[in-house]
Parts: sequence; C-alpha cells; structure tokens
Amino acid sequence: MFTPDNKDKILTGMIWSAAVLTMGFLIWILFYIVSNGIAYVDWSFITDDYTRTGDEEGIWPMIMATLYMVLLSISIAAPIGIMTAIYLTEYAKPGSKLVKLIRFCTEALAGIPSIVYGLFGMTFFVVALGLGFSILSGALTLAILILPVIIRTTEEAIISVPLSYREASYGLGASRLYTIWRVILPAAMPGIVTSLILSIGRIVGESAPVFLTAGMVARIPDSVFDSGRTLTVHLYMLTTELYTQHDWNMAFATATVLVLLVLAINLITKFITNKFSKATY
Amino acid sequence: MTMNTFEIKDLDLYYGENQALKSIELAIPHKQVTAFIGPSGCGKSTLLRTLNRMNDLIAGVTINGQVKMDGADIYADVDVRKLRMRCGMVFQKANPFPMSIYENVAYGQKAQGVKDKKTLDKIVEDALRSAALWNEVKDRLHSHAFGLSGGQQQRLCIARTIAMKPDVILMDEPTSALDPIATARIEELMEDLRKEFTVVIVTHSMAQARRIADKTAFFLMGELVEHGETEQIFTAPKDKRTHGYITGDFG
Amino acid sequence: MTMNTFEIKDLDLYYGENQALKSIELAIPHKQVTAFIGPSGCGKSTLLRTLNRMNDLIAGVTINGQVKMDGADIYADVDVRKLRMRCGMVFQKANPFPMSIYENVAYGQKAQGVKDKKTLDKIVEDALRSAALWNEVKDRLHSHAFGLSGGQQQRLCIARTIAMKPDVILMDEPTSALDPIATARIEELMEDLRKEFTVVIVTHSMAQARRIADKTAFFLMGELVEHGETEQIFTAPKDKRTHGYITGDFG
Amino acid sequence: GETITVSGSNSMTSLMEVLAETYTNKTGNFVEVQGPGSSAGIRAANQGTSHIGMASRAVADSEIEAGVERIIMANDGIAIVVHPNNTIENLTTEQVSKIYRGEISNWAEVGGERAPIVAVTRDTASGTRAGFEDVLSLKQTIAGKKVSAISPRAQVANGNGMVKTTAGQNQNAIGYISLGTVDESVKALDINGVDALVANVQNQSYPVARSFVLMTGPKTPDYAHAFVEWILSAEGQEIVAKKGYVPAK
Amino acid sequence: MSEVNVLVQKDSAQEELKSSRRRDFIEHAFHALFLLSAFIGVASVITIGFFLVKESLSAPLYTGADLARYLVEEEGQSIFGYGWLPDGVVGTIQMLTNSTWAPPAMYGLAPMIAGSLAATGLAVLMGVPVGVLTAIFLAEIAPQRVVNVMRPAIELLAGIPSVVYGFFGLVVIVPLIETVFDVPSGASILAGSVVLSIMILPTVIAVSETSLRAVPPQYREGSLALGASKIYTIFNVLIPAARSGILTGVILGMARAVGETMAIIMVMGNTPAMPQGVLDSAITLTANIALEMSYATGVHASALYASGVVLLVFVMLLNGSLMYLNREKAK
Ligand SMILES: Nc1ncnc2c1ncn2[C@@H]1O[C@H](COP(=O)(O)OP(=O)(O)OP(=O)(O)O)[C@@H](O)[C@H]1O
Ligand SMILES: Nc1ncnc2c1ncn2[C@@H]1O[C@H](COP(=O)(O)OP(=O)(O)OP(=O)(O)O)[C@@H](O)[C@H]1O
Ligand SMILES: [Mg+2]
Ligand SMILES: [Mg+2]
Ligand SMILES: O=P([O-])([O-])[O-]
Repeated sequence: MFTPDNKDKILTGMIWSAAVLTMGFLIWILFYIVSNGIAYVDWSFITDDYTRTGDEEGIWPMIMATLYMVLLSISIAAPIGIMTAIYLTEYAKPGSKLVKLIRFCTEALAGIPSIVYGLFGMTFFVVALGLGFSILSGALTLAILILPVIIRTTEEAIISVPLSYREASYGLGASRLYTIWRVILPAAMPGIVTSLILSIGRIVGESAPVFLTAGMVARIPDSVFDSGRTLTVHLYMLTTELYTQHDWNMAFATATVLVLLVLAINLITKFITNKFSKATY
Repeated sequence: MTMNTFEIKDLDLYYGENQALKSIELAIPHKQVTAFIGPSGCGKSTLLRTLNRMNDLIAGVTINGQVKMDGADIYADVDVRKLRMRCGMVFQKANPFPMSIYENVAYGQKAQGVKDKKTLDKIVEDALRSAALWNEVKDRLHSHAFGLSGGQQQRLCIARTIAMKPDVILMDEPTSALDPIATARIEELMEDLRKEFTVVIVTHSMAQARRIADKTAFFLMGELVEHGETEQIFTAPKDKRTHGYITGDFG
Repeated sequence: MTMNTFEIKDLDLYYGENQALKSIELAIPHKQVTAFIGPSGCGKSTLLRTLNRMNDLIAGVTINGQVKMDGADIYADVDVRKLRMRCGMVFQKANPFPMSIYENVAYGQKAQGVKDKKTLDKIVEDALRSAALWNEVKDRLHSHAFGLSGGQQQRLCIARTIAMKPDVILMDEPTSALDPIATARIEELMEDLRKEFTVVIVTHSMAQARRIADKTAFFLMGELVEHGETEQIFTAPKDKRTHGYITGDFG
Repeated sequence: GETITVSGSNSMTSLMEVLAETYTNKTGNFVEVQGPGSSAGIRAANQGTSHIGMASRAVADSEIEAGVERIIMANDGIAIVVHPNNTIENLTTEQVSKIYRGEISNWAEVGGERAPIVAVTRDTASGTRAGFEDVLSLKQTIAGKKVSAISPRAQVANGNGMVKTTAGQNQNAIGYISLGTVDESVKALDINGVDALVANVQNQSYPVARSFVLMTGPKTPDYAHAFVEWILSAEGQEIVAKKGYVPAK
Repeated sequence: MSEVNVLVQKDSAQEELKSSRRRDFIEHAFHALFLLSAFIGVASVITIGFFLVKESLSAPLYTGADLARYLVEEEGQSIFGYGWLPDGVVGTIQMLTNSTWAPPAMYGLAPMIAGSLAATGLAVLMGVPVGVLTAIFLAEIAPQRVVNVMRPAIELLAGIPSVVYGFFGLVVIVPLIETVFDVPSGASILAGSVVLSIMILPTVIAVSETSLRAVPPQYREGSLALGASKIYTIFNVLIPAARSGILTGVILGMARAVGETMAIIMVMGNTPAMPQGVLDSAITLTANIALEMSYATGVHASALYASGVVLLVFVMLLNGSLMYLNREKAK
C-alpha cells in the first residue's frame, strides 16, 4: 500500500491541498470584504470629511492622518535603520560582542508584541514626555516598531551586494565611506526600498499602538502635536460600534479601501524595485 | 642588481585555525611579470591578496611575518588606501561597477577627491588607451558598463586600475573566465603593461605562465615550492614536485 | 565491433536563445573511459548532463536530436528515474547529503523503497569497498558525512553512485577541487571502475585525460571538434584547433 | 477658535461627537472627543489631562478629587438584548442578575427553549457595565475590595456594537447595550414587565438605567464650561432627545 | 640607475605610504554617527524593558503581601512553602498561577497565559504544516506562472491589517464554528487560532520558501541523479537542509501569533476564566491589556504592565530557542 509511488502521490496531494487552502483563504477573505464594501466606495466616500451629524461620512481625515503617520514615522526610522544596517554590515567586526548585543536588541524589538509598544508609547511619549495623544507620539512609537524591519531588510540587501564590488572599490584605494556611498547603497537600493514599503504596510496596518498613542480624533491634524485617527483605527472603531446596516456598509467600505491601499503599496514596491534593479543591472 | 618591488619574509597566514600560507620567502622584481602557479587551493590568491592587504576585508585572518613594498613594511605604519592605490588589482571575474564606462574608470580618482572634469577626462582617455579599449568604447563612454562583453569588461577593469597610476598591477586569474580570443587580447595588453608596471599574475594555465611571465613561483598546499626564471622552472625544475606538476602528473 | 553505451545523433542544445551544443555526433563505447576536454564554457558539462537528462531541471533548455542508450531513445519513451539509476553521476564539488555516511550511501536504495536493514547494510558495505573508502570509514558509518575530508567526500559520492548498481558513471571534473593526493586516489579508483562500468569524465586537465581515458573528445564553443583514441588525440590530432589546445596555445 | 478636549465613556462618544460638531459649527471652538471608556474619563478629569471627562454611570464621591464637579447631561436606559428569534420576552432583574453571575445557564430555566445561555458583557472599563452592575447588584467583595460579580465565563465585548453583533448573530446570546443604540437586529427584553422605552426611563419605571455624567475640574477653562452649559441648554438637550437618550432636564 | 637614486626613491616611497589624517576626520565622524544609530535600537529595547518592569513592579509586591494573606485566610488556597520568600517573589508566583482576574482585588494571569499559549499553539499546529507545504509548492513544484501570481497574493495576505482579519473572523468564522461544532458560542480558542493560523501563513511561507530556495542546488541534483523522485528529494534532503530557515519562519510566526491583539479581541470571547477546551472562550494577555489599559490605575495598571513583561519574556524565550536551535544546526 505504501509503495514509494503511493507515498509520493499522497504527499503531492497534501502539498497541492495546502497551496489551494492558502489561496482559498486569501480569495475568501478578499472576496468577502471587497464584495460587501466596494459598492459603497466612491469618490465622495474617499474625499469627504467625516462628521457625526450625518451630513458627511467620508474618510478623508483618516487618509490624511494615515499619510502623516506614514511620512513622519518613516522619516524618523529610515535614517536610523539604514545607518544601523550600515554599521552592522560595514563597520562592526562580525561576531563581536557589540554586534551580538545590537542584533539581540533588534531581534527583541522585532518580536515585541505591538500592544506592548502601545503601552510603552503611552507611558513614555504621551505621559512622561508630555507629548499627549498626538501624531508625534504615534509616529515615534511606530518608528521604534518598524526599526527592526528596516534594519533587517536593509542588512540583507547590503550583505547581498556582491563582494566583488567592495573588493574593486577598496582595491582602487577608495575609502569606506566613499565605497558605501557610491557603490554599496546604490546597489542595495532595491532592498532598501522594499524595506521601506514593508514598513509602510506595517504602519498602515497597526491599530492598538496607534490609538493608545495618537488617539482617535477624526479630523485632519493641523500639526504633529494634534491627535489623528488612522484608517485602521477608524475601521477598528467602526467594528466595535456597528449599529445600523449603514454602519456595516461603511465598515466594509473602509476595509475595502484598506485592502486596496495595501495592494497599491505592494504593487508600488514591485514597480520601484524592478525599476531600480533595471537601472543598476 | 635588480630592484625588488616586494620582499616577503617568513610569511604565515591563517584563515581562523587553518593555515593557508606557510613561511613564504619571496622577492618580486620591479617592472617584470611574476606568475604564481599551483593546483587549486594552494594559496596563490591568498598570497596575492596579501600584497595589497585585501585580506583585511576577511574576518579571522591572522598574518605573521613581513611584507615590504619598496622597503616599507606594509603591515606596519602604512595607509591602506594609499597602498591599494599603488597596487592596483584585477580579479578573476571582471567586476565593473554598475555605472557608466566613464564613471568606472574615473571612480578611483574621484574617490581621492579629484573633481576637475578636464583632468578626469584626460585620465580616463589615457587609461582606456593603455588598456587597449579606447577605440571600442570612445563613442559610448556614458553607456552602462554591463553592456560590454566579458573580455571588454575585463579590460575595463584593467583600465580602471591603470587610471589610478599604480606602480604594481596584481591579477588573479584575469583570463580564466574568458574565451581564447579575449584571452589573447589581454595577453597582448600585458606585453605593454610590463613596460610600465610591476605585474603579478595568478594563473592556472601553465601555458599562459610560460607565454607571459619573466619569473614563476610554484606553490603547493600553502608552501612556496620553487621560484625562479620562468624558463628554468619549466625546463629544469629543481624540485620533484614542480616537475610532477608541470608535466601533468597531478592537478 | 565494439558496443556503444550511448549513441548521440545530431544533438543541438539551447539555453533559451543561446546555443550551447551544435550538432554533436558521438558514440560512447561500453566499459571504457571516455574523457571530454576543452576550454571553459565549451559545453562539456552540458553534454554530460544531457546523458542522464539532468538538464531537464533547468528551465528554458531546448534539445533537438537523438540520444540513445543501449538502443533506446532516452528523450522518448524512457522513465527518467530509471535512466538516472542506470547512469550514476558524480559532480565537480563533492556533494554529500547533510546526513550520516551510511545514510548517504543507502539513500538511493531507500528512495526506491528498499527497507530491509540487512540488504541495505550489505549494499552500503559493498559500495564503500568498491569506492575504496570502507577501511577509512567502517568505524564511523553513522557519523556525519561532513566530517570527511574533501577527497573522502568525493569517494563517498562515488560510493553513493555505485550503490545504485548503475551501468554508467558520469563524472564532471570529479577531482578539480581536490589536492594532488586525493586526486591520485580517485584516479586509482577509476582504474577499478572501468572494469565494471562505462565511465564518462569531464576534465580540464589534459594530463588526467591522458592518464585515464581510453577515448577522448575535444570540444570548442559548443562543437565537437575531434574524438578518437586518447593516444591519437594527444599525439596525432587531426584538427589544427585540437593541436593548438593540447600544446597550450590557448585555454 | 479654542480646542476643547473631552474624553471618557465610549457609549457617550457618539452622542458627544454630534454635540461637539454642532457646537463647533456654531462657535468655531473645536471639540476633540476621545472615547476609551468611562474610567479613563474620570481619571482625565481628576488629572486635568482633558477639559471635560465623561462617564456613562454614576460617579462616586470617593472616585473624584476635590474641585471636580459632576454634571448629569442625559439619562440612558440599558437595554437587555437577545437574538430576535429568542422566544423570551421578559426577564426580572433577579433573573438577569443570576444569568450574569452564572447561576442560571440555560434558557429553559427562565422559560425559554432548552439551550445554553451565552452571556455577553462589556469590558471592565465600560460605564455601561458599571451602571449595569450597580443596578443589578452585581458586586462582590474579595479581600476587602469591591469587585465585579459577573461570571468570568461571560464573554467580553469591547463596545456596544460588538455586543450587538454577537447578540444579533448568536441565537443563544444575551447582552446589554445603551438603549439609544437598539435597533431591529436585536430584541430588547422587557424588564420586570416594563418595556425598554425612552419614555419608561424618563418616568423611572424601567429599572436598568444610568446617567451620562460630565466632569469638569479646577483646570477646565471657561470656554469648556461654556460648552457644558450649551449642552444643558434647550438646544443641546434637544439633540440629546433626538439621538434617543433621555434629556437631563 | 645608481644606488643613491634607488635609496632616494625608496625613501620617498616610504614617505608616500605613511598614513595621513587628511579626510580621516569625516570618516571617523560618520563611523560615530552609524554607531550612534545602531545604539538607538539598543536604547529602545532597554527603555521599553525598563519602563515595563518599573511600571509592573508594584503588582507582584501588592499581590505578594495582600493577596497571599487573603487567599490563605479566606479562600483556603494553599500558598505554604512560599512564606519564607520575599513578597515580590510570592506575588509573582501568585500572579502567574492564580486563575482569578478580578481587579482591583485579584490579579491572576493564569487564564490569560493559558489563553495565549493555547491559541498560539493551536495556530502553529494548523498554520505551520499548511505554510510549509505551501512554501514547498512555491519553491519546488509550482510552475513559474503560478508562482508569479501566488507570491504577490501571499504578500497581500501579509499586508492586510489585523483588524480586517478580526472583522472577517467575527462575522464569518465565529458563526461557522457555531454551526459546524454545534456549540453555544463560536467565539472560542478555535476561532482565534483559525484566524491566527491564517495570519501567520505569510510569514511561515515567505521564510520557508526563501530557505528552501537557498538549499544548494547540488543537494537536489545529487538526489535526483540517484534516481530519487522529486517528492522523496524534497522530504528527505531539502527540508532537512532548510530546517533552520523553516524553524525561523515558525518562530517568527509564533511571535506574531503571541503578539496579535485586535483580531483576537474580536473572535475569542475574552472570558477571563481558565479555558477547558478549544471550543471554550478565552482571553489572551494582549487582549487583556488592550481591553483594560485605557482606564487602569495603580496596582491594576501594574498588573497589565506585568502581563506585558510576561509577553516580553515569551518573545525572548522564542528568540533564544531560535538562536539555540540554529546553533545546534551550525555545528
Ligand atoms: N575566505 C576564506 N576563509 C577561509 N579559508 C579560505 C578563504 N579563502 C581561501 N581559503 C582557504 O585557503 C586555502 C588557499 O586558498 P586560495 O584561494 O588562496 O587558493 P588558490 O591557490 O587561489 O586556489 P584557486 O586556484 O582555486 O583559486 C584554501 O584551502 C582555501 O580553502
Ligand atoms: N544553466 C545555464 N543557463 C544558461 N546558460 C548556461 C547554463 N549552463 C551553462 N550555460 C552556458 O552554456 C555554455 C556551455 O557551458 P558548460 O557548463 O557546458 O561549459 P563547460 O565546458 O562545462 O565549462 P567549464 O569547464 O567552465 O565547466 C556556456 O556558454 C555557459 O555559459
Ligand atoms: Mg584563487
Ligand atoms: Mg563544466
Ligand atoms: O460608555 P462605556 O463605553 O464606558 O460603557
């Protein structure tokens, strides 16, 4: 019964079913969300303000808050993350205690549950530093949260820059800084872009650490010291306060926009990465 | 009296625990071509990379002994970057940077802070001429280096090295990835280079060593078995192992 | 009349657009050693891998022409797995699996469903003996294969192949990553193998081809330039290019 | 204009946001509403981190610091809701209490079909829960401290909507939500024979009710006080009534 | 060339090779900048750890002193044997083992720890085999065209916010479990772990696929050349060789599952009682923090921070075990 051929067939069957299951779940979730929501996504839904008196029910303020959050957290985390990756790959002695410490810490950061970031952000940025519920508190918290993603992915990208480039550059008497700037960073660019876009996905997708630090005011923030409600927080609030069929429709519509946004981010990643890799190779 | 560019004394090199070079004693003469030959893994590349301290890039390398370039101990008080500018290096697989032909050749000068366009243009042209590549690329200096063929890329790497105005050119199997025609071009080029530079070349082809080298050094398992005039090594080797290798008994 | 294990007729092979083999016509005789020689990239490995359909693994390979093994067209109605069991293959870099020595040798038989411990023990011992490895490893059959030296690993790979009881052993530069002593051991081993198996070996060392091969085939840029008795190829080549290559004018 | 910060009760936020928006449009003073829960509102008022705190339940003297004032802005019934298909129409306060203590666990015990009861409660931060516990005496003392007596086996939902979704899709569920948020997706039960209607909350015959409380502290600026006064004005109270709550005046 | 000349030339050469400090300053400055950046990560971890521990300290102290006494006197629970230990230690033990969560009196974390472990464990049990097999499909079996479609699809799965998963779980999975298993409520550990297992799929698949693809082609060739079938090769050579990568994927997936909050709140029922089976409702450490943090004060808040510390310890243990297992492999 269990001849090698039969075993092969059974295992092949299992592999195919796993793949089908994975795709099935994905299609199911997407179809469920989008089919229920797409009917209510129109131009005014996206560009209108959000009011509770009922005249406008758009998600524009949430889109803006999300955008602010993304820009601010990325501009805090990206330089730090990229420079850390450079330090780890180009400067630090591999295997030294320092590297081990840094790596352990980034790995720990990567594994800390996001709710713990929320707790920390609330205690530290909101209360201890007195920044209050604000885009800034939120962005600082999220910056720490995405730091490991940027560090790890950038590190991978830098490591995979062929050793031959490095040898050639050093062989020509170039300094380390020059080599990094002219050769390594350009060659690692596709990977760095990927890491940034992964981080954007993470920022867009977080809820708990965001509303614990940035609050949930549904208004376009005037400055980084204002509170703001990101799309995901908005969706979360909608789901806890679903009263009428109309609320449901709005929740599905918001979820649809979120999914489409994530899809757009992924496609942009692909596009930019391809463009960069064509430019350099 | 012949002058020596390099004088290597009692050199040991370890990759971690593993000894790759064993008490090497060797002098590399000025403005001549010296070839390193020997079976795979015998330490040819390792020794070559010791000459411009390229092994510094590898973690866990320990070096004992002395390497002197023009009398200065390169492992003592020497600026590594200056050393590498004086000892250009060409690798087995052509490794142009992912940028234009012009940028590739100007790279080393720019890294030293040279900015003047005229100066750079001149250096680039001279270097490409010396590398016998100018005629082929003069109309597309600003197109991407990856558009060149394998042999052209290798000559580009040589040009890039020449542009640094080095004293020495170190070559690690520069033709082993090339077809016979491209190989012939590079070998011709080497005929010209020997007039101006001290050349050290690692090769696995004994025929090539014989064709181009003034001096040949034969290595076996980390040891320098024998070195001397190329003719003498190939026609009257003193060591039985050298004889075995060149007559094809092993390797 | 000598028997031929393989008969290759008008074989073209393309990697995508790029033609790597051009109308090859070649017969590989039974229970003899045939060597493929030629400069890098000339298609030696490609042809070898055509014989056990290893190129099937590479996407975008197109094959035209005919390869017959013992009269059966291997690209028509033949079970690939059976074909590969009959044509064992040994690669340039020893590639033992990350498991014990015993498991490595037993691997092929187990993959065919053989479970009986006694049978496997016997096969493993016989194969290790044939590969001249038994005495060195008999006390540590269950330790990890990576603990062996390079040469031992290569013999382990040969043992693993022999354990499949093939008719043919295909070897792609089996000694090029080995030191001279290990190489000598493998060459001795081949002396024994030729009694039982048809052996095809790719080598970049002409000396090696001369030492071990009955027949030699010389390739250049995808074409089979010349083939025949090894002695004739090396002493009286018919083609000018063959002559150029064996005398070291290029490559 | 100025920015007035309001935080606290989650149930009150939807009403407060409407009030806030109307007020902003009227005066140009922006009102920022955060709704994490009533306890957070009390804390915000005590610490002065928000101008106005909100609690959807009675706030005890012991809970507030000196100088913090409590103003009732509205009253709200707490509807006990079940799935529309549930045959039960009426429960007594005692039955509800026992259900939540876990002493009654089958609908048959209260006259319904034989099916287990799935009790859904709110999170402990909720004022609705606190109000519910107060009215139904769902408190017990452990180690000298008053804690909730609701069974730990009761499911916890983190918003009125979540309770409603669960009660609306699970035939066995029972939950409680702000009366102002009831609609046809769930069935509001009569309690002690009294219909869960705004009118009955107003005339105090519906027993499960609580107040919506605003809190201001010594640091609350005048423009925030003005907002509170406006809420208590005829115009503000009209909005309260329109949204389905019981005006305080 | 005369000897003198040679000597002069050698001198100047020596001079030329001497190290100069010309642009070294910039080099050093940047080196310092890079190092500083690297330390920000370290500083963050230390700060987070410090805050969590500091904020959580009063919980075990309190529970140690008061709760222990209460439990002995009124509930008759035995805590003997711990008496000689400091209050903090007794409190910590109490907190981790007591199963009553009733703020502001009792802060037993056992139900939440059980909930987190059960949901994560089950999610791994369901998600990992599907994930690894899908990775095999992508790396070894699927034709390139299928890979080109599937990989972006799975990346999309990774990018969907967890709230969306929770929403889907709440309205689809929970009622489904009610009908399939005929239980009073579908909000259960099972519902939570189904949602989690879908959520960890992308991580497990991506990391496993990468490591399967990184297995040296020689292994594949070696095995196929011996006449082994593709499937035999996959399960007997490739998976063992990719073991450490697959393990990394599993552990990263576990970390994601342990840390998940919003999706879990929506589908698991959040009952702070010790779960009796996978069809029971349960609450996780993360859900408990999210539900109560907004209002908790004093000891209650400390207890929530303490659950944050417990989570942190879990994650560190996972990281540690990953390092350990991978080191075993490296030998
Ligand atoms: N980076 C490294 N780390 C550890 N060992 C190394 C490293 N590079 C080379 N070795 C070892 O040092 C020895 C000498 O290597 P080297 O590359 O110098 O040989 P080679 O003569 O250049 O050989 P080939 O002809 O194959 O290039 C070999 O045993 C090799 O395995
Ligand atoms: N997988 C592949 N895809 C595309 N082209 C390939 C592939 N493998 C080999 N080639 C090309 O086919 C030609 C023949 O390669 P092959 O490996 O057969 O040469 P070889 O004679 O074995 O050389 P060497 O001595 O370097 O091993 C070369 O031009 C090579 O670049
Ligand atoms: Mg080498
Ligand atoms: Mg080959
Ligand atoms: O109004 P609550 O959200 O506190 O119940």
